[in-house]
Amino acid sequence: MKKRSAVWALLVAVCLLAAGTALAAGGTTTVDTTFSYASENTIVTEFDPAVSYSNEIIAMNNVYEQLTRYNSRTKKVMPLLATSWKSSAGGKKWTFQLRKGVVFHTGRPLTAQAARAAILRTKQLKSGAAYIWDAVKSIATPNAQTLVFTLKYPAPLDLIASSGYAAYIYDTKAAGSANLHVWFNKAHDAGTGPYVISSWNKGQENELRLTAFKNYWGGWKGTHYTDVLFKHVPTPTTRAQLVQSGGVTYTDRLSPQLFASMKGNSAVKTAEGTSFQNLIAFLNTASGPLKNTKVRQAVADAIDYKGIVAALKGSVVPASGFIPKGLIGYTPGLGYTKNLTRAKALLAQAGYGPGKQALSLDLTIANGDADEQLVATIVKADLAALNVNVQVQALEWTTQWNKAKSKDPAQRQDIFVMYWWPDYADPYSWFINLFHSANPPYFNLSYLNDKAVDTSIDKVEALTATRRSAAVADYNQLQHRLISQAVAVPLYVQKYERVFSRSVGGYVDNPAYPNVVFVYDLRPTS
Amino acid sequence: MSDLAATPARPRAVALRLGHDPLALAGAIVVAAVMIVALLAPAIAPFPQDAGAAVHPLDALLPPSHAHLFGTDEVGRDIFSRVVYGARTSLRISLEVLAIAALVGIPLGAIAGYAGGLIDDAIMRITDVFLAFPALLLALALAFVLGPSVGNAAIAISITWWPWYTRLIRAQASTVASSGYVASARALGVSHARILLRHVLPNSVAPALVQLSLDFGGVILTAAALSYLGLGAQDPTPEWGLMVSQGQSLFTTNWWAVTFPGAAILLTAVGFNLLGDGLRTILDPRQALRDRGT
Amino acid sequence: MIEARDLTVAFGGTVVARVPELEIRPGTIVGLAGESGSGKSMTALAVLGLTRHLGATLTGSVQLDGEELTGLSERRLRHIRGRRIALILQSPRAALNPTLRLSAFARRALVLHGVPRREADARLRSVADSVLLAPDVLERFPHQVSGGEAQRFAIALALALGAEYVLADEPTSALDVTVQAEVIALLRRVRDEHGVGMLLISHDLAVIDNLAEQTIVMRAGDVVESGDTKTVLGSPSDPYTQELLAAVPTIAEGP
Amino acid sequence: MTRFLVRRLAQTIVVVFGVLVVTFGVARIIPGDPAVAYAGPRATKVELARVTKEFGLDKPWPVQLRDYIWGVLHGDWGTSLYTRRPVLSDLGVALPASLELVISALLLAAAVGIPVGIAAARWRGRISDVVARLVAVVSVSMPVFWLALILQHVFFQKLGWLPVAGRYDANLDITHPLHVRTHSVLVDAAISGNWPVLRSALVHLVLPAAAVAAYPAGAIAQLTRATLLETVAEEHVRMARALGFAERTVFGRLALRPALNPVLALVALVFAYALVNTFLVEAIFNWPGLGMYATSAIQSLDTPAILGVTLVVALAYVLANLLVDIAQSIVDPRVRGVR
Repeated sequence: MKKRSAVWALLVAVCLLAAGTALAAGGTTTVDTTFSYASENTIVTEFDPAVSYSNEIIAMNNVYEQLTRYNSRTKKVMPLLATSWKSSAGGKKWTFQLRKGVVFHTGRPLTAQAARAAILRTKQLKSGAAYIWDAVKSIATPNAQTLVFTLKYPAPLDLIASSGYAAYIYDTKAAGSANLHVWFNKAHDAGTGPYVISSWNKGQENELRLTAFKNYWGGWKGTHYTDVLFKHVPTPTTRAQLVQSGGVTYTDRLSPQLFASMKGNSAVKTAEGTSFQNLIAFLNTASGPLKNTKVRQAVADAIDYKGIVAALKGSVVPASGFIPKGLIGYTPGLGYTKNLTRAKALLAQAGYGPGKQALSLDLTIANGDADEQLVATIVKADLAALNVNVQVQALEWTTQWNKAKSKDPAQRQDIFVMYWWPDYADPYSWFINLFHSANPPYFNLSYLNDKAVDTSIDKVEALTATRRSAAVADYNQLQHRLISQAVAVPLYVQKYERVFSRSVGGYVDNPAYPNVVFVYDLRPTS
Repeated sequence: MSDLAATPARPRAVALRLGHDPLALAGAIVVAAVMIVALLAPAIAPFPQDAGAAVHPLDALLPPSHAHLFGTDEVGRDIFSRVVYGARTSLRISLEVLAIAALVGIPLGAIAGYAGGLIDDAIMRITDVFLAFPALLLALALAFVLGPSVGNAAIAISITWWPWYTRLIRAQASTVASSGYVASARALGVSHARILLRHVLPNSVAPALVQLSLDFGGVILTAAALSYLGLGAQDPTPEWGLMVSQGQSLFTTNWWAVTFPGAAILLTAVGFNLLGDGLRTILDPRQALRDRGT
Repeated sequence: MIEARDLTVAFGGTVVARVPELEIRPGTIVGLAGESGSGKSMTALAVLGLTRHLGATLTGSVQLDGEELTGLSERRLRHIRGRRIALILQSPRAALNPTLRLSAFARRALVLHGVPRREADARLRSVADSVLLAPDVLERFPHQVSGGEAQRFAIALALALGAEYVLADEPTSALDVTVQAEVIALLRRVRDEHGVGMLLISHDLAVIDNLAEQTIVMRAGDVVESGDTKTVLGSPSDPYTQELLAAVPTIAEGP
Repeated sequence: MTRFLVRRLAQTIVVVFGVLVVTFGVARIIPGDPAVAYAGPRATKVELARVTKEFGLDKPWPVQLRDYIWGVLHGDWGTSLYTRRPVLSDLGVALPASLELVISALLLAAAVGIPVGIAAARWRGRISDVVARLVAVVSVSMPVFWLALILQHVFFQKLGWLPVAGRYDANLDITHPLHVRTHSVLVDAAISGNWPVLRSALVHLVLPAAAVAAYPAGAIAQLTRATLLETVAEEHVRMARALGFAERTVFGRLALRPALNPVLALVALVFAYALVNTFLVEAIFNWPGLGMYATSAIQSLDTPAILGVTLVVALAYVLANLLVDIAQSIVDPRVRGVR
């Protein structure tokens, strides 16, 4: 070969040489104190702890803390920023004692006045999960360590205060005179948690990095992870290979097949568990062909629920009603089953079905979620058999949500598929958010406007604190009504399937905080 | 400059000479096989309904077996049947795209080459503009406007494909236009249109025929790429690119969901490219000259 | 002396050139006449062993001063090509590498045949002067020089390499008349002053008559007549040669 | 030379103007009121009116076209609905990553394609020619996304030689933080002499570059073989052989240089094709280039971002064409008159 191409060959050789040496260098592993979390979605859409209501929960719960924390295993509320609390006056007055020696990341000490200011600001902003504080009439701070809540109606405030959303305690004076919301969204934080935000670059693979907060009240004795890195890795196979090769410490949901293949792999540990997260298809009761109840019921009867659960290969369990097992109000035997003959009859009455007028529905799912794509494929096939053509559109979450909330009903989808999980371990969140009427729509994406349902929802939370059995009866009756009207269709309850590096010690999955890993509680081993 | 435009050789002679080049012969065989599979899809596919809307979730992801030659996909559909019907989708897209591209591109090229001057320049600049737009980005816009589908993907590809033919034909047409017999025809007062139709086009079309055969592979690859990105075929249409995209997350655990559709794309594209190369050496004497090295 | 015996060049089965006997002595010019496609060029390439590159098969013997060339290895043959036997082609500018300046191309050829770099430039310039080539012409690219200049450069290069024999394949056919005369004069000087033996291939009998002492006439690959130019062109015995002569509008008088 | 450059530049400007007009046209036909898309569905009437005026959406379209082109030339490519940042600054981050991938892919393709092309031409008709032609045809016919998955599966999953994805090792961010200047990791690491990051970046580049390089390598090999055979049949090669030059030199310097001219032209065509191929490869290797930016823009119906990507890819193609024309006149003096 000639001199020129010899030069080219040399160039390629250099590349390969670099490959070799890099691998050798990568070999030596000291105890890696960075916990890297590979997430399917982008991490942060909102930094303001009062408003945050999306995927950033997995980071926020390592930066901010609540008054209390719910332990899903023991089903009890544990102390966190509050060391003790008691309720009086029939559950309408709650007194919390704050932990001493706690400092915000801004340096200011945690006082009752600061906590009160945080909760009131969250309540006033009225977005995200702020509704959880609706029961609160007023908050008093007799001294720097004591918070006294007066409620409009009895409510389980200790449980509410443990919520994964809108219950963070933060320093409202963090931005001084500047606008706090804008200050937060410049990737700043004012929490009390074990980690501080150290860098954020949107759209990059290594999107968010947290680093240890030196004077965290829990202290840093023993071995802890000093850094937390959140990576956006959309492709499931890439995430699986990263966790297997030690490229990342932890990955969120993989496809059922990938998870099954990981179980036998010695390089990783796996953990499975039930969750409070279910996949629901909301049928548009306000506009479009599904406005007709018969058509909705036909759609609900046409779906092959058993087939969906089978195709997801053990990563999900069949749903029964809207409340997952493990929460009060769970009603066994309330699930749909495929009933083709009834579906055909109902469609015929509405003038659709095989041999009659074709029906076209559009169904939206979140892009990049393999399970939702699979469900859409099966639903589309099931309905195609009934001369119903389902147009599937996979969109970015915020776009899918904005489309559903658009002012012009014609723009809204017929079937909206999304996951739901409670803000705190209580069924109330499904009903107040998903089925209570609200204008303009927020999460009530069946656009249901049913007075009886609304009044029943309004009184059930208070009942939970006072007469629990009455609350359970209400939830039961509510679910029967919603299912018979085919307002929405619960498809399945997800099982959490965790895969993480063998070097992670002390991992406990807490379904009350979906996909959240409390990194401080873990012990890195070599 | 002697007139190098090849008069299209008789088909029998072409087939004869194809036989001599082993690679071209292999290409012809593969292409014939793909066409037969596409034509006789209903007969060949064991589960024709799996190419449509049928799903069998209980049989999801079975490995290749006697019953399912290529195994089943994540909703239990027989992959072999879908790959067979996929041949139909791919050939249909290629025919659609190349027909549009040839019908628009060739006449424009002939006019540009024949007219020369300002018209030529204008047409060529427009061609350059369209060449600057990759098919993918136009498919993106179309997917917005009309929603992603096989048809819209075909339109997007043809919008960015016709310029190649304009460029190809223009070069050929300008040589034909400058040759003696065109000048004499014009001297006899023959109208521009007749000259274009009777003289310029027939003598410029040969390279386009060669390019058409080569482009079949190219269009199939581009269409598969668009479907892979979700801008082309939508479920349940059996399209190879879409099948690779759907099976992608299963690659490490269930290899067959991705391997067979991808192999089908590769095999078909190789077939058309080999056949195209073979045709080129026969229809384009200059290339033949090059190959013989005299 | 170059001696070829029973030389045949064939592509696959078909023979394109068969020369029973060819002798080129130093200081003499052998003319090789015939219509295009009569195998004239193939004969020249056969002498240099270049038919192999075209995929042709060569039989018969070619001797240079008694040394058999057909059996030589490619490496040994390359020492002879250019250094002892040079080739001049029909379209002079096309025969020069388009991406190299004339001087650069010449320098590579001279260095290839062992001429030290410093001496190569000097030797080329002196020979260039002898063929009336201005130094600045040497610094140009082939497409920037005239046909005549390119042909003169080719001849200069042959001389610079010290070639004893030159195989000229239609050296003047692509040139217009005035330049043709210059090149013919130059070829005569190369024969007379440098004692170079030459094979002059042309379909133009006037050029052959002008320069060549001996002449061979070929038709469709076969030699139909050979001998002194005066007898072959003066009173041809073979009917084909007579036809050729009749076709030439004017016959230049002999030297 | 300058006359040729001026004419070529004029043509480029006309084409760029054409590209701008077409992009603007495409923007107009995309449904959905940009103001609503930007202001958000819950925006009040007043808010919508303000955004409409600010975006100038109420003016007649020729005026809007003029403003659009004026804006583009002054760096105002609109604001992305998804990242809420100016599209141009987003592209400033995404384009270097894609360019880094495309250019290294093209270099790899040339380093492999040209020698294969030479070998095929040199031993024409023999086994190595048939094999080379077959390998070239397979690489040209390879669906790049499928190849990427296979490369990742073989070289990472099975052999573990190369990293699975990303641009460089994440924990280097702590030990050897990279000073970002151009958003091209290779360039930034080289400038700041950050060898560990450079080495890791090179290693992470191998698989994605190989996937993108498949098509160009095959195309370059095929064309090199064809043009080389054509050049070798010309008179000047017969003369070179008659002067005693060895085949090695003939197929190298003497014939290759003139044969490279069409290969250079091919590089421009293949550049655009390769740039689009990175769209298919980036998601698989988690490479934050134009592809990832475009895919997220598609899913969030982010029109300004889509137009930004369309424009930058089109301009990159036009620029590549111009650069190739200039390179051609340097490589081959016959092309446009000598320097």
